[in-house]
Parts: sequence; structure tokens; C-alpha cells
Amino acid sequence: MTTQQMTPVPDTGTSAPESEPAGRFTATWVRDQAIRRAMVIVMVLIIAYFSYRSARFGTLDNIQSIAVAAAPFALIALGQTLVILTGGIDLSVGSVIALSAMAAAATVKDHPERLILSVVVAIVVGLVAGAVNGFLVSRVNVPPFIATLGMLTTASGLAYVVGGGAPINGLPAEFGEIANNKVFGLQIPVLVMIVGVILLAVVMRRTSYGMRIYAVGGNPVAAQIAGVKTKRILFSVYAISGMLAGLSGVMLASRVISGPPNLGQGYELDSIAAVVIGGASLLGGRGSIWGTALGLLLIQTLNNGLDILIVPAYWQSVIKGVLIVAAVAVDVWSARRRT
Amino acid sequence: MTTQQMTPVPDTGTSAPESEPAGRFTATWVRDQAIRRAMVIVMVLIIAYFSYRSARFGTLDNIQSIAVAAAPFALIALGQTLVILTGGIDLSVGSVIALSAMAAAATVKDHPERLILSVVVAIVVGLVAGAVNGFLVSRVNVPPFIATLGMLTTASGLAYVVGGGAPINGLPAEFGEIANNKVFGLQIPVLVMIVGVILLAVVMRRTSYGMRIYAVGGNPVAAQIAGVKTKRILFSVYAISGMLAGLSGVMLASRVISGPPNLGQGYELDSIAAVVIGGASLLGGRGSIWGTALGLLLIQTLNNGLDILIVPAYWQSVIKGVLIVAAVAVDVWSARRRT
Amino acid sequence: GAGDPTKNAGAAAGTAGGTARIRVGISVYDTSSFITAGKAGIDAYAKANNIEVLFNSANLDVNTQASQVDQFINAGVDAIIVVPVQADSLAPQVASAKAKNIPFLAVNASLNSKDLAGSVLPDDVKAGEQEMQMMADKLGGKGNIVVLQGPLGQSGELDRTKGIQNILAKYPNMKILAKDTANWKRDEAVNKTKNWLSSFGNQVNGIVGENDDMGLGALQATREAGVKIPIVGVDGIEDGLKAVTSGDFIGTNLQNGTVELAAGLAVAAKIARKQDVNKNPVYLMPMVTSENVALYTKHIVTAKDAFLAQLPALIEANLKTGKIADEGTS
Amino acid sequence: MTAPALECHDLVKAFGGVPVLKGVSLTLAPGSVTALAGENGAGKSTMMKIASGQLRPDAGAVLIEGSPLAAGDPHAAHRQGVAIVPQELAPILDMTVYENLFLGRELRGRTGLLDRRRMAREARQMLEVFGVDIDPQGAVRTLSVGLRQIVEIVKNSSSGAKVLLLDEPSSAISDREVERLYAVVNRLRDQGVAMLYTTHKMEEIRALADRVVVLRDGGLVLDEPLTAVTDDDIVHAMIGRELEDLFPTVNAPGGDVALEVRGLHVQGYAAPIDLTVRRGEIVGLAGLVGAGRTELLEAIFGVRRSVAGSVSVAGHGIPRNQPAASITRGMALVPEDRKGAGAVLTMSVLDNGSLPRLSQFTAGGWLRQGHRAKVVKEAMSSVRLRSRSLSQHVATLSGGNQQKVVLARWLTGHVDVLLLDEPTRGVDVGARSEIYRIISDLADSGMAVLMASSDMPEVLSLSHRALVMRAGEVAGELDRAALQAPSAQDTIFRLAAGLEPTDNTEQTHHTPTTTPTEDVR
Ligand SMILES: Nc1ncnc2c1ncn2[C@@H]1O[C@H](COP(=O)(O)OP(=O)(O)OP(=O)(O)O)[C@@H](O)[C@H]1O
Ligand SMILES: Nc1ncnc2c1ncn2[C@@H]1O[C@H](COP(=O)(O)OP(=O)(O)OP(=O)(O)O)[C@@H](O)[C@H]1O
Ligand SMILES: [Mg+2]
Ligand SMILES: [Mg+2]
Repeated sequence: MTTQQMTPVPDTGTSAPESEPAGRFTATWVRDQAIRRAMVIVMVLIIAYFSYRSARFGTLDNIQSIAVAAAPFALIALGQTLVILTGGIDLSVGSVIALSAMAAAATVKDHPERLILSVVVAIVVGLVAGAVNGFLVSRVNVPPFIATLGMLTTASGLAYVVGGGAPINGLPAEFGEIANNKVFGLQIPVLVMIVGVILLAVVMRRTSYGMRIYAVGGNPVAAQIAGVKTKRILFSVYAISGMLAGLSGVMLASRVISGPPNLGQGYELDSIAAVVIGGASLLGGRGSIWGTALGLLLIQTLNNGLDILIVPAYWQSVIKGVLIVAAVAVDVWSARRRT
Repeated sequence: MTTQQMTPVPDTGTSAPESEPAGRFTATWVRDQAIRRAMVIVMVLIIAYFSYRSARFGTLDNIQSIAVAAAPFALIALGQTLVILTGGIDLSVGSVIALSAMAAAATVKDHPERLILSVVVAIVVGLVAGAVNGFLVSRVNVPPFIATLGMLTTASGLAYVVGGGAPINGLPAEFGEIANNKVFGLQIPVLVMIVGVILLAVVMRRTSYGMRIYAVGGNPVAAQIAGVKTKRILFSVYAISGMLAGLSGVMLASRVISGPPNLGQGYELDSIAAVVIGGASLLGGRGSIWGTALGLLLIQTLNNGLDILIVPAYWQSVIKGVLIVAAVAVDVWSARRRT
Repeated sequence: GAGDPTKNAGAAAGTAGGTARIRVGISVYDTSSFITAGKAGIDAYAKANNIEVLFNSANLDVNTQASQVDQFINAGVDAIIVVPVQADSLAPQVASAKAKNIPFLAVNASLNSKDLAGSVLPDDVKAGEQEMQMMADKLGGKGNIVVLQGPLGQSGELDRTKGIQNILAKYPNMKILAKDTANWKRDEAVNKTKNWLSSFGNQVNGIVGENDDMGLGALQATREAGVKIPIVGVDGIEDGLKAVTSGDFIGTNLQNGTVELAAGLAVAAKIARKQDVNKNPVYLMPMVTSENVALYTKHIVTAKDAFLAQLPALIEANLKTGKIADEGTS
Repeated sequence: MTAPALECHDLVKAFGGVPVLKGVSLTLAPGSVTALAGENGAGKSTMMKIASGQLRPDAGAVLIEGSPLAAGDPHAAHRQGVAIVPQELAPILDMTVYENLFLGRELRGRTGLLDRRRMAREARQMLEVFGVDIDPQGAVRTLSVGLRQIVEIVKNSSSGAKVLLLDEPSSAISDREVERLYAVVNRLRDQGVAMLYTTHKMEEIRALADRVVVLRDGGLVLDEPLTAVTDDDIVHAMIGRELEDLFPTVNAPGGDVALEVRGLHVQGYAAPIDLTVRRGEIVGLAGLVGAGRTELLEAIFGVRRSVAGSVSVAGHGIPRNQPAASITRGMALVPEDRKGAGAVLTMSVLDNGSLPRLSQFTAGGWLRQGHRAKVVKEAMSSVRLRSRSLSQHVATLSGGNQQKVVLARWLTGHVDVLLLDEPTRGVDVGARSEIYRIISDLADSGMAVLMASSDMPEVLSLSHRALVMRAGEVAGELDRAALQAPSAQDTIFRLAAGLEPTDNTEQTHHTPTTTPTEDVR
């Protein structure tokens, strides 16, 4: 019953799925747009600055670089969005990436023909890890933070176990095809990202499953009284998040043709940040796929632009920290202005 | 608006009617005890196992080792408890530790006489970082997750800036006194930890400030209507958390007589885990200092015991992950049983 | 900004005067003390040799490092140096650099690719052997040791552990009681060592740290436990050298980032300029003991600036002799 | 006379461009009770929130004893002596009752540390006014909505405020407690407190108020001493038309049993319960606060665990503890706590409206947007929902309109058994008569209705039959004739309180033996 931002008014109102065709230009809609626009404006300013400072920034090559770097994050951020919409959190995505990457690497090592199998293995490993999270949260009622923190620790330990305490090296060059080959002129991870974003955006806005996720996050008791099988929904979002982390893991490993047991370390915070920057509430029920995509774009653009300007790593940290807070502050401010 | 644990019915509580008006032995109190007891039982089992496996585990020396290792964590976990009780989260404690350790190291480098000053500097640096968090959360309404994530990134960048990208080495031996000297037969950090726990436990139970922290976390709107200055309370808990992180930072740095810019990395998750294992809700309003102390003890005992049994690091991860989830699951289960 | 590289002809203090300015992209694994020391060497060498350096750090994330390499390729640099996050990774990135005719070098840890133009690698196995030998000598070939390892799976950890095992194989009376990672960190090493001391009591005769920081953490643990146990390390950081001087360490091995990374840049520049050079020199860490610690303390701590000033010349000389870890004598 | 305790000058407030208050002025004299009436969504709560500093008006000013109130600063309002019992109750669930009561004015001992013992003791005394047995050291979370409301009233009426704003304080409590509330209000009036009292119940206005103020569409349409107006004047001012009968005529029920509950044993309760409801029958569930009505309804529906027994709808047994299955079988529940259990506040009216029957609005998982909007719109307009559009978030609806959403969302499909828990809580007279009409229409169409209500006229006039609950058991039953007897109200009260029944009651189940005070929990 508590609101995270201390607003005296019950509602700071961002985007639940907005669906009604007639009510397009309602006050809520306008406010929604405004909120979104504030973040978009911040984004545009940042992009403009980078383009002004470096001719390299706006090139097609570089935009592709951003996309390729963003893809593995995008997948986990999508899963994270679903989890956060239910009011949960998935801290395990980073180490599930590591575990599934190791599993994929172990599969493909000395067996270049097992390329497809390695992808399947990674996805299944991710799915199993996610299902365990989902089971713990939905059936055993372990708070999501603890359930997924436990998985974070466990999976990262298991990633080392798979490799016997070392990375899996000497992988066949074919393993690189998963991430580095192109389809329709796009590297596969970029394509997967685009498909994933569109697919999930549609699911969240246009299907009953998406609506149920919002309902469970908005008010689990009310959702249950309205006949939503809250436990199943909860279970499913963690499973999906795990599965996407598995997919992300194999793509990351393939990109560098290596199975490092510490892959993905710390990605969980980045993915949560993307979701929250995108306007979601950690209390659940509020947020959207597009918001997450925007948050992700903000983080990735900063990473790329600051690298291009050869800003030393530690100053990059400082600048990123300040900018992210500033962007969200502007966003919060604009949201309140327009209420 | 949403409950983290998905209880199907509005109130979980149809408790036993034998609640006595006298106060002590109310149904809630009994339940509280039961909840606490489940975790205590788990703890006792773990300790019993370690003692059975290694005669060294129960020695006074080793208990002191656990206490010394626990102290810096304890400080940040205490601050984290206050923050979480208000429904917030402080992700920045780890990097505030780094920043204040670096600041203390820079102060004392080549100036052994600045020993006290270095402690003051560290505390002030922590306090300032915490105050910035508090300002952002209470005044600018930035969600705590983002405000403190921004600080996490910023402070860790600044820690490197202080050292010019490298650790500060070559510190005078006197710097070690802060952490290594003994008072009343206890190393100073252990003493600070004990005082801190008792002090904050009293503050939270016995002062209006403590009660108001619970109120702000339980229902900020209600607290405000009742005349609680919610913004000040919010501000203060972040400031305190930052200050304690600063103190923790200088104690850690003093123990290793060095200023490593990556000190404290990842401690935030450990501190949050201790608080949540101790029974606090991330939604705010629920938790206690004693619970946190217990959670901390669980984590630290595991760290120590698994080292003593010479379990490899990655298996330690796996075991810790599983045990933490299991402990909390037992706890949740027992809490429901006794409702 | 990062606009046109302005041609600056006058900067040649060393040997390469008059050559055209080149751009070298460098991606390092993280900002560590090794890298910071290395950066100083890189800057000194670059300035003397008309090189523009694009320097990025990957924050220990191999994906970030791959992206940084992509960016360097997009930028059309003349050479790329990577200090890898992960040994034996980045094969696709090396290949795509090769496709654009950009020489690609691995420094400090190997990359698994036949497309590499060169490499400057330390002999970490040797470093492990050296430190273990020092310990074996100190203990007279018998006794129990504990080993603090680097982050599991990093090439430094793997190779140094291997070196340690190589020597141990020669001493049947020496035994490892425990070995585990403390992730190169002092604060982790304190607690780990302390717990081991709890566990084994006075059975521990020696502590082998795979780097100085962990050795120093172990030193603190022994102090807290009130015991004195011989310790060795690797790297020769300021506090490590101090510990050797004071006798707290029986010794360490010097991995001078300033020299190693500057050598890496030198090799890359010469390959890019199509000059004659040994493309795969090996950095053999000098042993640091109480006898020679004074000189290294001078290079690394007390007379750092003077050492940097003559670094470009030293590097050129070392590349000719092939002993790239040579520190000179001044 | 002294300066007015509270003055509002031309308050204007709009949300997202839609005006809610259009220049309202109001004066409260010390030691007076002013009733604030108006339809759902008229702006009553908004006005109170402004007066208590929770909202900042777009224009206009609030004066407390002549000095201006800092806009949008609840703390300043508190300091200046304004207290509010909000409509959306705001207890701190995880804190104890006494902590809730003393928050912001904690009692401290000589050392400056909290004196918890004294707070608990004084809390007990404060609560005694209402004669309910609430343990001051229990967590508020364990209390029913009704008891929470009492805690809120006690808290704010004892804070020494000069101005007390009560926003529908009696919406969740039953007659017995309402009478205690009257006593409290009268005492405060004697102490010189100025009160503004929002209610939808005419008899409360009559019983308490000196003056009545009516808001319609954000404007002040009536401000008269109570003696100068009739009930009809007030209703007319509120809804802008005459209201015929509040209650529709109820027709005789059909013969088939629609809901059959056998030996249903609710977890945590002593006795199993049997009951049947026929098609077309409206069965009222009466009882004091905490009698277990909510629990019974929840257990029938499956959201509260039951450990034994059976529930069947139209002859089909339904699995226990599975709300989704109950819905498929044609059961519907309108819960008592609309905010906590009824609506998903973060979602729109449309989404809330379609949530219970999502499968009906989807084809292979895809939402049929047009169909959904059409059906929900029909359902919502059948209860005359006042919202800007179907996409308005439920959180921003007025309280009564939220209640309508929670009821109307079931009207999008077929329902055999409708379980209603305080269905008209917080609903204005106009809407209330509509809801009654809807309920009786639904019953006429063959639905079985089981309705828990603390509103006595509602039980008396709408039900074919009423069950009186006490301490989790059915203590007695009244048929239509008994309900229409003049003594019905008294009979129900006696049954509910466990007193000896008067002779014209049929007792079907159970003879009460315990004393009235110990059954409340
Ligand atoms: N935060 C908000 N955002 C948008 N609209 C709001 C908000 N709060 C209230 N409203 C709108 O303002 C109008 C007045 O609401 P208010 O709660 O004051 O009504 P009320 O008179 O108290 O009704 P009720 O009798 O149902 O409690 C309603 O139409 C409501 O939808
Ligand atoms: N854990 C508990 N400790 C003390 N009392 C409790 C606990 N749980 C429930 N109760 C009491 O049990 C009673 C049942 O409440 P409930 O709301 O179900 O009754 P009800 O008949 O629906 O009343 P109403 O609807 O009028 O509020 C309440 O008085 C509540 O305070
Ligand atoms: Mg209202
Ligand atoms: Mg009820």
C-alpha cells in the first residue's frame, strides 16, 4: 500500500497498457506522451551533443555498433520488464547469462556440428533457472529479491563448475556464426532484439496475457478475485526472463567465441536501470516495453558516445551516473508539471 | 499497492484469539517470535554443522574473525535497514565505501599525523554522498533505485578520480591503527559494530524518530497526514546510510592500509540481502535491526565456515545461494504456518 | 574533440622522428593499478613517437571490449591493441580487423586467433615458477603452503597457478593445504587467509599470493592472528616492494605495466609503420628480492618521472635486445 | 461570534485540464457540524484534500482561524489544527493500533524515549468510546476494514484538532458503531471543533448536521441551515432531479437452488456453514463488524481458504479455493475493500472492466479491442459511471465511481451467483438507487444474490431473506415477513449481538450463548 515516490496524490500515473481507441486524446494520454517526451527530449539532446563532438558518432557503422552492443542487454531488459511489471525483480539474469553461455560453450566445444544444439541448450538452461525462480516466488512465496539473489549466487558458482573453474576456450570458429552472421543485412542479435521488442510490445498491449501481467503487478489480490491465476503469471514471467537470459548468454559467448564464467556480471543492475529509466515502477503494474527500449537506448548511447569521445573510464562512470539521474529527474519533474 | 508475497486474501491474519491484553503476549508478538525463531533455528543448524565438521569453527579466535569480517558489512547493513524500512533502497553503499576509503587514504598519505582527520574526511564524504541521495529521493522525487544507482556509478568513478585511476598505496603504518587497535580487548571495528547495532536498535524501538521511519515506510500518505515530516525522514535515512558507509570505508581501508578504488564492490547486494533475510520487506514498514543482525550473521557465518571447510569458491557460491533461499523459504513457511 | 588528427611533426624525441602520425586504438580490461602504470608508459612512448592513442577501458566486460574494438575498426585506426578481459576471446573481432588490414595485437593475455599481427605477453607461468621457487628455497623444500589465486579462469591466474604446480612437483615434501581465489583483492585475501589460519592453525608454513595485493592481505591476516609466515607475491606494486624491503615478503616478481604496455605500443607502431620488429616478444618478470628491491623502488615509486623520461629510449633498446622487461640501471 | 474556524475562498481545481472544483467557497464555524453532500465525483474529497493540505488548489485560498494555510503542505495543515479522516483509509498496516493512534504525537517518558506502555493504555481508553474490542497492540493489518475505520476516527477525533474533516467516516461500520460515532461528533462539537462531514446517508445528515452544503459538478449548489431544507431539497440539489423510491419492489424468487453451500469450513473459524440461495433470491447477510461475513463470501468464492465442505452453483459442484473456477461456473464477487481487493488502480476502467472475463474478449489470446470497448462501455453506462473515458485510470476516479466499476465489470457476461460485500459503500443516493435497481433486476433475471451489508435499510428493504451472522456462525434467519416487521431492526441487532431474541424471530440454526463483548473478534 505504500508508494515509492512520496506523492501525496495517489497516482503519478504512467503507462498501463492503453488500449481504448476512442479515448486517444484524453488527459491521461496527453500526460503519458508528455512523460515519454521528456525522456525523448533528453535523449535527443545527448545524441545531438555526441554528433556535434564527433563525426564518427552518427555513422551507420556506429549505429550498428550500438545496436550490436545493445542486443544482449535488450533481451534481458525485456524479461526484466515483465518481471518488474508484476512487482518482482530478477537479479539473476547476469549469472544466468554466464551459466548458459558456459553450457553452450561446453556443448559446442570440439563439436562444431552442434551449433544449433548449443543454442537450444543455452535457452533450456536459462529456462530452467528462470523456472526455479518462478517456482520459488510463486509457490514458496520467497520474496523475489531473495529468490533471484540466491539464483545469482548459485548460477554464477555453477558457471565455474561447468568449466571446472576456468573459461572454456578453443571453441570452433563456427560458434561465432550465431552472433556474427547477418540476415537481411543485420547481425543476428540485432534482428533478435528487434523481433523481441516488437513481439513483446504487442504481447503486452494486445493480448490477455499482457493484461494479466499488468493486473498482477497492479493489485495481485484484485487480480485473483477477477479470476487471474496469479501464480501461473508470476511463474511465467520469471521463466521467460530466464529463457531470454539464456538466449542472451549464447549470443554473447558467440560474439567473442569464448565461454567466460564471469560473463554478464553486473548486467542485472543495468537491465533494471533500463526498465526503471523507461518509467516503470518497481512496485509493479506500471511500465512498458517501449519505455524499456528507450531506457536501454539511453544507456547504450552513453556507453558508445563516451567511448568514442575517449573519455577515461572513470569519468565515464561519473558522467553516466549524473546523466541517468538527471534524465529521470527531468522526467519526474515533467510528469508532475503536467498532472 | 502490491504485496510482494502473493497472499491471496486481503488479510493474512485471522490469528488465534488468545491474545492477551497485557501486551507482551499478543498474537502478533507470538507470530513475530515464531518468525524469528525459524531463522534462528536455521542458524543454529548451520552453526552446529560447521562445529561438527571442524573443531576450529567454534574457537574464540574464529568467532573474533567472524566479527572482524562482519563489522564493515554490519555498518552498511544498519544504514540499509533504515532505508529499506522507508520503502527505499540504497545501492550506492558499496561505491561510497570506495570513495570514502580513497578520500581517507589520500588524506593520510604522507601525513601520518592526519589519522583522525582521515576518519572525519571519510565520514563527511559518506555523509555528503548520502545527503545527495536523500535530496534526490525526498525533494526531486527520483525513485530511490535510480538515485542511488546513479550515486553507485558516480561515486565509483570518483573513487578512481581521487587515486588518478590507481589505488593509493604506500600509506603510513599508523593508518592501520583505526581498524587494528583494540579497545576493551575488541578490535575497534567490532566495537563500533556492537555499539552501532545496540544504538540503532534502541533508536528504532524506543524513539519517535524510529517510529516515524516505520510510519513513512508503512504508508507515506498516512504519515504525512499525521504530521510526520516525511521528506526530512527520508532525507535523514539516506544521509545516515551514507555516513555509515563512509565509516565502513575508512575501517576497511585501514585494515588493509591501502586505498583500493574498487573496495566494497558488490557489497550493496550483500547488505540488502542481510536486511531482507532478516525479515524486512522491500516495500517498507517491516523489518528490524535485530533481524538484520541475524541476516548478517547468517551470511558471515557461511562465508567463514565454508572457508574453514576449504570449500572451493565457486562451490561456496552455490551452497550460499541455495542456503540463503532455503533459510528464507523456511522462514516464510513458518510465518504462514503460525498465522 | 576527436576531430581530425592534426599533424604534429616536431614531437619526435626518440628514434622514430619524421614518420607520419598514426592512430592506435587500445582497449584495456579495466582501470587497475597495472593499467594506470601502463597508461603512463603508453603516453610517454606515444608522445615521443608521434602516435595518437584512443584509449578505452572495458570494465571487465568482454562484450564491451568487443564493442570498443568495433568502434576502433569503424574509426579506421592504424593498429589495435587489446589487453583482454578474457584470454582466448574476440576471435571474430580480430578477424574483422584483419579484413580491414588493421594490425591487431594482444598484450598481457593471449587471444586465440591466427589473425593476430603480434603480441606482447608476460610469461606468467614463469612468474608462478619464480615465486614458488623463492618460497621453496625459503622453506628448505618442505612444508605446507596456501595459495591465493587470481579470479578463476583469468590467464594470469591459470598460468601462475600452473607455474606454482610445476615447481611443487619437484618438492614431494611440500603440500598445498588450500588454494582459492581472492580475486586479486587485498580485502578478500585478509578474510580468506584469516579463515584458513583458523582452520589449519600453525600448520601453515608459507603463503603464496599470485599477486602482491593478495599477499599484502595475507600479511594483515597473519598480523591479526599474531603469527609470522613467509609470503611471496607477484607484480612489484609499491606496497609489495615496501614489504620486500621490510622483510615482510620474501620476494616478488616485477611486472612493470609502464614497461610492458609501452613495449606493446612500440611493437604495434612498428608493425603499423611496416618497420622491422620482433612481433611476439615475451615479458619475463624479473625477480625482486631484498638485494635488488632498491632499484625497482626507484623506478616505480621514488623516481617515477625520471624513469618515464628515459622510457622511450629504453623501450627501443629493449626491443633490439629482445629483453623487453629490462629496466635499465639508472 | 468568533472567527470562522475554516474558510475556503473560491477553490478551483482541475485534473489534467478537467475541472473538478469550479470556485467553491465555504465557511465553518467553531462548534458546528456541516454536512457535505453530493454525487460521486462531485468533488467532495478533492475539497477536503485541499483543506487538509494534501492537494494544492489551482486558485483560491484556505484560511484556518483567519490565517492562510500553506497550500499543498499537509504538515502545515496538521500544525494549524486540521485533521482528516480520509475516504481512502490510510492506516499504517504493519504498525500496531496504538502506534497508529499516536503517530506524530508520540508519548515519551522522562528519558525522552517512547513510553509504549502508556500509549497502549491510553489507546485502549480511546477505543473504548466505540465499545469495540480492538487490541491496541495488534497490527492494524489484522483488522477488518470497519475496525480500521474506527481506528482512523478515534485517531483524528482525539488529536485536539480545531477543524476535523470526516470523509465518509461511516461507510464501513454498522449502525451500532455509527451511533458511537454520533456521540463522538457531538462531544467534539461541544468542545468547539468545527467539522465537515461527508456522507451519502440522509439520516446521518439529519442526525448530526447543523448545516448542509451540496456540491454538484464542482460547484456549490446549496448552503443552508439544516432546519431550512427538506430531504427532498437536498437530494434534488445533489442529483438535479427528483428521486422516486430508493428501493425497487422485490419480486418473489424462483424455485431452483442456484447456490448451495454445505458444511463449508472456513480456515480459522470454528464452525462449518450451510446455506442455500435460490434463483431470483436476494439474501442479506447482517451482523456486526467482524462477524465473519466477508470471510464467508470470500470462502464461497474461493479466495479465502476453506478446509472442508462443498459449494455448488446451479447443481454443479465447484472446486474449493479456486476463484478462476468459480468465475467460469458463473460466480462473481464484489469485495468489500475496493481499493485493496476490488480494482487494479493502476489500470484503466476498460482494463478493469474486462479483467474478469478476459477469455470472452480474446480470440486466441488476442484482445478484441472493439468488442471489448463496446461491452465494457455498456456495462459501465448501465451503472452511470462518471469517468472521462474508458481509458481513465481507476485510481483517479472518485470513490463511489470506483465502486461502480468493481460492480459493473461483472455485468459483461452471465452470472448465476452474485456475492456482494457492502455493495453500496460510499455510493451516492442516486447511484445507490440504481445499484438497488440493478441488483433486483439481476435477481429477476434469475441470478442468486448473497449480499453482506452493514446498512440496515438495505438489508431490510432489498432482501427476500436475511441471515444474521455472529462470530463466524449463522446466528439466525429472518424471512421476508420478519424483515418487514417493525421490530426487524431490533431483532437483527439482538441476534448479531448475541442477546436473547424477542419472540417474533425464527431461529433456524444456533442459540447464542456468549456475551456481546467477546464475540467481536
Ligand atoms: N488524481 C486525480 N487525477 C485525475 N482526476 C481525479 C484525481 N482525483 C480525483 N479526480 C477526479 O475528480 C473528480 C472529483 O473526485 P472526488 O474524489 O473529489 O469526488 P467525491 O465527491 O469525493 O466523490 P465520492 O462521493 O465518490 O467520493 C472525479 O471525477 C475524479 O475522477
Ligand atoms: N489476526 C487477527 N487478530 C485479531 N482479530 C482479527 C484477526 N484477523 C481477523 N480479525 C478479526 O476478525 C473479524 C472478521 O472480520 P471481517 O471483516 O471478516 O468481518 P465482517 O463480518 O465481514 O465484518 P465487516 O464486513 O462488517 O467489517 C474482524 O473483527 C477482524 O478484526
Ligand atoms: Mg470522495
Ligand atoms: Mg466485511
